[in-house]
Amino acid sequence: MNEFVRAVEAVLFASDEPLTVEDIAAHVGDGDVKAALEELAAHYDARGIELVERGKRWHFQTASDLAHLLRREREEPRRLSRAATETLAIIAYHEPVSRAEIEAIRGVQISKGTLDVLMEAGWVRTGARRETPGRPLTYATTRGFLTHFGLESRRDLPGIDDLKAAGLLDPLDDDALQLQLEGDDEVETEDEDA
Amino acid sequence: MNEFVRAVEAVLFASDEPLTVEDIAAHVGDGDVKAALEELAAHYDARGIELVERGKRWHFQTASDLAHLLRREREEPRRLSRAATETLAIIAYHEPVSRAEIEAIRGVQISKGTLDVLMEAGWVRTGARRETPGRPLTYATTRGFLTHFGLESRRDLPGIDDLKAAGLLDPLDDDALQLQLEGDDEVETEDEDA
Amino acid sequence: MSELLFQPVRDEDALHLDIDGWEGPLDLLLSLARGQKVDLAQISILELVEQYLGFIEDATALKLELAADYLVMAAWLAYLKSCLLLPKDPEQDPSPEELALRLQQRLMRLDAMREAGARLLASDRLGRDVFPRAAPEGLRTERKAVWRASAYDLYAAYGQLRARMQPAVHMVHDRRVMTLEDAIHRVGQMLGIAVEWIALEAFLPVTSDPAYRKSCLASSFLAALELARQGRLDIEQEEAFDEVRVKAA
Repeated sequence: MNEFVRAVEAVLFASDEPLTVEDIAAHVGDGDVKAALEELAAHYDARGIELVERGKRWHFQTASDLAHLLRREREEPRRLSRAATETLAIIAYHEPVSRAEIEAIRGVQISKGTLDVLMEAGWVRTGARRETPGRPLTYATTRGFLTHFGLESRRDLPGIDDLKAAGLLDPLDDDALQLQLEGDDEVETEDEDA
Repeated sequence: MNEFVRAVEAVLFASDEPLTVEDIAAHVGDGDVKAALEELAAHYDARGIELVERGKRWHFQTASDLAHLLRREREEPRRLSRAATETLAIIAYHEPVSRAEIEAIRGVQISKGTLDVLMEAGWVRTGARRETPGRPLTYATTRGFLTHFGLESRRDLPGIDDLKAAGLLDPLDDDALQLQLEGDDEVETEDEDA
Repeated sequence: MSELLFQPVRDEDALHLDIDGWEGPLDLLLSLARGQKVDLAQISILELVEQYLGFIEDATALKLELAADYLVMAAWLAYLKSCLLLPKDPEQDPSPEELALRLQQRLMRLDAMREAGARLLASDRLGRDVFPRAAPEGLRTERKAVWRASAYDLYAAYGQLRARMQPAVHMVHDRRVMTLEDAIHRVGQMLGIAVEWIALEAFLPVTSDPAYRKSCLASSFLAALELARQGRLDIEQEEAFDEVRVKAA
């Protein structure tokens, strides 16, 4: 086995967090880290351990089909409410997305704790403010989100291409935000938290 | 790859402590755990990861010959403190010189850290012990010292007359006086030179 | 937060209602649409509107307290229903069909996100289905100091040390003074002209150096005292700080 590939394998194995190609290079020195990663990923393809890329960072993890052998007693690391699950999905599929837009899709206001829970879990972060009236803050997912849910990138979100093709991820136009009768301002409360 | 061996591999990988054959069997169920362990140990024999047995417990670890990769050094330029510069100068002009002699010339004690810094920088080494009571260790400069300061040999150090001509023997400035007054608090703190 | 607030209901009435409530009118609409058991794209909006209005009616009959937005939605749907049923008005913008389509789109969007959320939660989640190495050695980055010092620093430091090591020698600068011997000689020689009382200061040499003049004055005064002791001159001073005068004895 190639010494360089061995070195990359050792560094990834020893790391307590996913590593970028640059992180790895800083430890193993000159060499084609990408090629080494590909070789390793192929080698581990059908083993009990696999090498995966999540948000441009690489780490080893156990093969998913062996979950039943390994699952810990405490099942869910975090049980998400329906509101939190939908909010997370909306942020992931629409990011960057403002709170008003999340509320428009769900048809209800977001209660205070919902975004907090997602941010505390390390899955959601605040993004740039949108350059529209009120300059609302936007929300987006984190690298931790990709790592936790096993996604190489946002392009791997289940069904995202179909949803996009169906126009279901298009930005909401003002009309959609104003579905209710003209003048029913009290329903759309997004300005309150802008 | 054998499903049973895969399972053993995953269980070992995900465990936070070394496992006995019985521990492993409790996770993976019926099968020849020992044979699986042997197969895995052979597979990982020359890789970046190795499977080792210690006191009847098995665990994966980074290949021991690659341990140096796990530690990465980042270089940080730091300016030598005044105390260290003076000590280095005394050693250069008077070598071999004992610590007591350095202190006699400087008029103040030197902290342990000062000599450590000079040795860490690779400019000073310990020399022979002096054959006087207490057999004190002596210090001398290294080849690295000559290289760093652009000297062919110690004979190239400017003499007293040269220093005088360059105005470097002028009476003490206030800083130097201050240094003398502070005298004993010759502690080489990190921040001092930051 | 918009939600249905249910008052206690009898069991037979609860059959009509989902006791868990909905997260807002859109959520309720989606549940009703799902009840049509067709693809949301094929949903009958008119039927959906009927269902919603029926639900609101039931709730009102049961004296359920409905949040305001449910009633707002009901009013809007009633309006939409009338538009859809009435003869078309080509002037109306947006058209009732367009409004219906938007409602359908909104339901599909919410439905898509609901499904996506469920799929996310069911994915192979790190720490639940797949596991990282539990006891990694960890990678360390150590800072290594690279010491900097220039040759100048080194020589300057040694120069200052040497300067410090020089034994302290106190040199007094040369100062022009008139020694006592000189003064006695000079005053003695000049006595020949002092047949009358004459100010001692007249004996002093001309100089622009005030320090030298002071030295001359002090030495000449001492010389005058010495010469007076030898009986070679007389000294007088009329009062304190007045002029000192001398005359050959």
